[in-house]
Amino acid sequence: MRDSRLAVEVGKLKLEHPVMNASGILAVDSSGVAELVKAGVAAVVTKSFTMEEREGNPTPVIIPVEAGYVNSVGLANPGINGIPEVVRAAKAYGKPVIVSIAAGNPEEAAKLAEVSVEAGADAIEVNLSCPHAEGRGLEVGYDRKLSKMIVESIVAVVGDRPVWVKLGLLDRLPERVLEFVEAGASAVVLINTIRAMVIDVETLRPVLGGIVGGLSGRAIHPVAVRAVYDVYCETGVDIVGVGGVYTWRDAVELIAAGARAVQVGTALFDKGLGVVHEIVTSLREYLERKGFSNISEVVGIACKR
Amino acid sequence: MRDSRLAVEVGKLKLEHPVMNASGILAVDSSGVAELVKAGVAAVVTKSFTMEEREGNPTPVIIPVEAGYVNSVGLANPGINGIPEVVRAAKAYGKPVIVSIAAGNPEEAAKLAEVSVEAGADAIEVNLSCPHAEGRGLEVGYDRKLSKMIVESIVAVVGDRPVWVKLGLLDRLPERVLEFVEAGASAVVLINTIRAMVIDVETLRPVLGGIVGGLSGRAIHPVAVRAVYDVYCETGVDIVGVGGVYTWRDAVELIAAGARAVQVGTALFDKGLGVVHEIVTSLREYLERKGFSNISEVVGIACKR
Amino acid sequence: MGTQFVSVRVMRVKRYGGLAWLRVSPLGFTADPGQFVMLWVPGLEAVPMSIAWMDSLGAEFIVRSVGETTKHIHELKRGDAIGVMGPLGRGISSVMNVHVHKVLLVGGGSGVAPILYTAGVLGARGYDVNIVLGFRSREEAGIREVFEHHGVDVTVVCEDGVGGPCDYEGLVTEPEFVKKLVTSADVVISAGPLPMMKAVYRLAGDKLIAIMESIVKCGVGFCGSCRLWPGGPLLCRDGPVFTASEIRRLLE
Amino acid sequence: MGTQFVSVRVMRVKRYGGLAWLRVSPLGFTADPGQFVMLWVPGLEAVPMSIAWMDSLGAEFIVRSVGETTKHIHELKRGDAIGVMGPLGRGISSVMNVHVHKVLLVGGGSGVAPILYTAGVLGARGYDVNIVLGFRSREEAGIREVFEHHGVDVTVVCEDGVGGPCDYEGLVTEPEFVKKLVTSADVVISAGPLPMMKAVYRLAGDKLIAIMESIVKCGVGFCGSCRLWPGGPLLCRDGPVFTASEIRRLLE
Ligand SMILES: Cc1cc2nc3c(=O)[nH]c(=O)nc-3n(C[C@H](O)[C@H](O)[C@H](O)COP(=O)(O)OP(=O)(O)OC[C@H]3O[C@@H](n4cnc5c(N)ncnc54)[C@H](O)[C@@H]3O)c2cc1C
Ligand SMILES: Cc1cc2nc3c(=O)[nH]c(=O)nc-3n(C[C@H](O)[C@H](O)[C@H](O)COP(=O)(O)OP(=O)(O)OC[C@H]3O[C@@H](n4cnc5c(N)ncnc54)[C@H](O)[C@@H]3O)c2cc1C
Ligand SMILES: Cc1cc2nc3c(=O)[nH]c(=O)nc-3n(C[C@H](O)[C@H](O)[C@H](O)COP(=O)(O)O)c2cc1C
Ligand SMILES: Cc1cc2nc3c(=O)[nH]c(=O)nc-3n(C[C@H](O)[C@H](O)[C@H](O)COP(=O)(O)O)c2cc1C
Ligand code: FES
Ligand code: FES
Repeated sequence: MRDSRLAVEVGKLKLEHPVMNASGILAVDSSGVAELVKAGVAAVVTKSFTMEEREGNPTPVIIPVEAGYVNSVGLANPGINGIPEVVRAAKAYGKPVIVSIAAGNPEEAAKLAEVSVEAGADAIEVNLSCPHAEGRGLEVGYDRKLSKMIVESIVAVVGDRPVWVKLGLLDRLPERVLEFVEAGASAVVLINTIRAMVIDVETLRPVLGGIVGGLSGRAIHPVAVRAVYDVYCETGVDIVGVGGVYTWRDAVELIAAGARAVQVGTALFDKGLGVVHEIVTSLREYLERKGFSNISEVVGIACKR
Repeated sequence: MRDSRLAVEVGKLKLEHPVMNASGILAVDSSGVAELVKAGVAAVVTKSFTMEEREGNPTPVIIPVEAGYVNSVGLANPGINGIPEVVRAAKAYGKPVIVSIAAGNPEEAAKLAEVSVEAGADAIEVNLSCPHAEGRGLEVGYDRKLSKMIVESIVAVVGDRPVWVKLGLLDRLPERVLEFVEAGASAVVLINTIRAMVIDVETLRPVLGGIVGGLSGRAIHPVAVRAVYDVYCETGVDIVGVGGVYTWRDAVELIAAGARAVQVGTALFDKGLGVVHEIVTSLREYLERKGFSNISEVVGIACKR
Repeated sequence: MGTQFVSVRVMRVKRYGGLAWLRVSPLGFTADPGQFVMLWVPGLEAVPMSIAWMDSLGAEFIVRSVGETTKHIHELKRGDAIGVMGPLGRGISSVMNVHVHKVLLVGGGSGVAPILYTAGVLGARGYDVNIVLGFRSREEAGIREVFEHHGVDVTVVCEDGVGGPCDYEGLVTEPEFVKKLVTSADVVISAGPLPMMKAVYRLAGDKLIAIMESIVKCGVGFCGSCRLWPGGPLLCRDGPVFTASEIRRLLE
Repeated sequence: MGTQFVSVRVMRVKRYGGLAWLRVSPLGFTADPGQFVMLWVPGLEAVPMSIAWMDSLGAEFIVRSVGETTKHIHELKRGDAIGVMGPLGRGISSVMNVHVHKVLLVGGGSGVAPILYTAGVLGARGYDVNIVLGFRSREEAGIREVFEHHGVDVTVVCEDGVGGPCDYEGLVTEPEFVKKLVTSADVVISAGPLPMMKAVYRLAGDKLIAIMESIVKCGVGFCGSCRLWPGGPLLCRDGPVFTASEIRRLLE
């Protein structure tokens, strides 16, 4: 898959091409990591890890809706002790690995980052935006001071490893992003799922075991594009675009809006893992057809038009 | 269409049934109002009026996307002088009329509200959430102080007419809602479109004439449901639910989440005006089948389950 | 299903005076004759355009240069990308009834666009179709070539005289044979400038089905900009195809 | 198209010992035999259930009561609402090839659920189908009634003896006629407890197509909970229908 046209650098990380998995899909154990590597991701992004093991919410944890899914996994993960296995699995394939972590305070965050880096993580993605993880998600992101402290505490322990901040929809997003960059983040990952829910009209109950969840998939793609656009055109920071990427077109839209790389979440299970190869191949063809010598020429191009 | 099962009171306004149009669809002149009345809305909600006439953005002003539309009308409206025509048109049919207004400061807001009330408005809906109206939309909503002052200034001039506040996705939404209630709002209208955009991958340009717009339609329905749920379960305030209502099921979901009434936007043009009658009729059948004697018994019922 | 936005490439452009014929790559949706699209010229606006032809290999438009966007359409080159949102509006099928066999199509100026596609589709469906086109100038009448390219026979009436592509001189409603065709037709479908439509209405009365134009902004029926008169129908939602009785007040 | 979540009503419930037969209103989607759904009991959890039958008027499940949610399913009444998310997983059609004519179906316990629907569909498609079911008790074997209701002939083997619905005594793989049927079949499709599947594998070898179970949480392939062994397939995505060669390490 190597092709210099596709090589990118985002948030201090060099990647052979711009397509990764989004956190939360498969990369929760070594088997999942192996599948993602085989599918051709440029880097493996792990499931978000918390200090303690979390069983997650009761089923159903995901519901199909119009053009997407609402999930409420509730950050199910094996806890901090599960990090080394996943990191090593990716490293065994020679893939860069980005460990996603979720924490409610700076101490936890630092500890999670430390363990990740020791295990060999190439970058930390701190999830400040899970819409269904009381105390470790969106609420943290809403708190300007706490969220900045969390990022600072991670930056302090990871040395020169890049720290990425994963955000959802926040008031005055570009301003908030600049605060995180000030705190030492080298990139932002936009966007997480959008807080959402489904109620059954016969029983008048919330359907998800976790009651409230997050909307992902094609439904949120235009929202992700503008989040990336707003932030990139105003700040120029490095961005990883996520949200409803199903085809190369979706990827190009995010890149033209300002993303240097993209992550694929819902499409990985909705269309299947083959979607990664399909997007990468089509991106290469697109760049050739359009006469771009490197994909970075497309980054943020829509800002100027 | 009268049926005591369907009669509701929301934000101090009594309505024969819970289905209105959403602001921005057709009710920009007397012809549009006539069509909505004929379609059977319980009340007419006008297009958002600003002080000055606004031509709006260049075309295209709307783009179909997966399960919805992204629009960037840019608050096109005839300005404050257009209010009386629209209000009188609705009053001529004996329909309650809710005038939607958008303003960048308290003085403009007060003036718009005054003119509306003089013309006979039954309620004011202040739009603090248009995602594509520089200085008169979302930015105002992000500003806690300014937005509260705007609501207060309206409350001060409208006497005992109800003032509704229309919001989009805001950080800590329930908290924000309580601030508006404190300022005198009798209901909140949730949600406006979600800021979004579409980029053409061939020309790498934003497609909408207004560049950034707002996502509406089925794609945002689960997001609207949880916004209503979060706010109602935490605060118990009166809520008008909006977002992707296409069928009676969508309406029931919003009501079970805590809405006392619903507004229909995109479906009015995507499915046609007949959708209002369809929803109202099916709601009545639903209440009968379920043995509810009034729809208010369903309001917020999902909070307890 | 439903309205889509697609990016297409220009395959051919040819000008005939103020009219340009544009062929683009396939739209990926089908349309009923009379339906239109919003044609987006990147960097400029999106303008309503009738579908002038459609087959599995592409779609066509016939565009009069009247202002900034349409002028730019005339300058498009093979390979340029444009956006198309559609299909929009109500096409002719909704107003045709089973008793119709003989159809007369009368197009004028850029109004020949929907007439071409209507002729193609009705012809393929086995209707007995006659077509008369009116143009201001012989130069514009050159667009006749496009009809012939699609195997659609037409009679052409030009305001500036006979010769070349022009079979008759005058206004399209003037020649005697046109009046006869109107008399023998079950319906007369017409598109063009309002004065022409009125003239057709005077001949055809309630046999007229008119394909109208107005100021379209949203194209989907919420903005009210295309309303034909206060209290009247929305062109983008209720038309652009109308029966004479639906728009009598504009024709009389 | 794709996976849906629908609300349905219970139309009938009937219990046969630890097994309950449940008929619900139509799901609004179709499914391939072997595919499953997540069956949501409001107030409790959603559990994976094979589609046991499906026609235009409803769908059916056969449910063993093993824990909180399935116990509650046994208590459902006509008119109760439940949620169904599906169709999920890979059904049998993907592993059937054109050389297959003679099919033997072997079901045990709640594994008779996918066997019923498979029998119905393959029968309708003209395959030569034989069905053998094994149960722990005569009480459970009463579910044979449901097969007969759908016109599906079965032979029943019970661990607790012959009589009533039970034709043979023993384990389902023990009777001589079963071994003969295995020998003459082109494929053997089996669903039930793992020890039973292993016994069938010992008889059928690579002719076996197994419909498996594991711990399903998301049902759509992202959580990893249903993986059959480290590095192995995901049941909800790659199964629940597997060829013997795909899961040999579990069968040996
Ligand atoms: C349903 C429909 C189908 C049409 N089909 C065709 C066609 O097949 N071929 C063709 O040449 N033209 C067609 N038109 C007319 C075409 O849309 C206008 O000529 C075009 O919008 C002008 O755009 P402009 O930017 O070049 O000119 P502008 O500078 O915008 O305006 C120039 C002139 O055109 C008129 N005009 C402007 N905008 C519109 C508009 N949105 N709708 C109608 N008139 C407008 C103005 O009143 C002005 O007189 C159609 C219009 C409609 C409503
Ligand atoms: C694809 C598939 C199809 C199935 N089809 C049927 C069927 O048609 N009929 C039927 O009776 N059963 C079927 N099952 C098994 C059924 O899902 C479980 O019995 C059920 O989930 C138990 O739920 P519970 O809450 O009642 O029990 P719990 O209290 O959750 O558990 C009781 C026992 O069941 C096991 N179990 C729990 N959860 C699951 C799970 N999600 N998947 C598998 N086993 C589990 C546990 O290990 C435990 O031993 C199927 C399972 C799968 C994976
Ligand atoms: C099932 C599921 C689980 C997820 N888990 C996580 C997670 O653990 N951490 C995280 O940061 N994001 C998580 N996400 C969010 C995704 O990484 C991604 O931001 C979002 O789904 C939007 O992308 P998509 O539309 O491509 O799925 C999850 C999403 C889904 C659908
Ligand atoms: C074309 C269009 C124009 C709109 N104009 C306004 C407006 O002027 N004022 C306002 O408060 N909301 C406006 N909205 C938002 C709607 O009122 C509504 O909140 C939103 O579209 C979600 O509802 P829906 O999914 O039913 O469309 C507009 C929406 C659309 C689609
Ligand atoms: S153009 Fe907006 S209603 Fe017709
Ligand atoms: S149950 Fe989640 S991957 Fe199979």
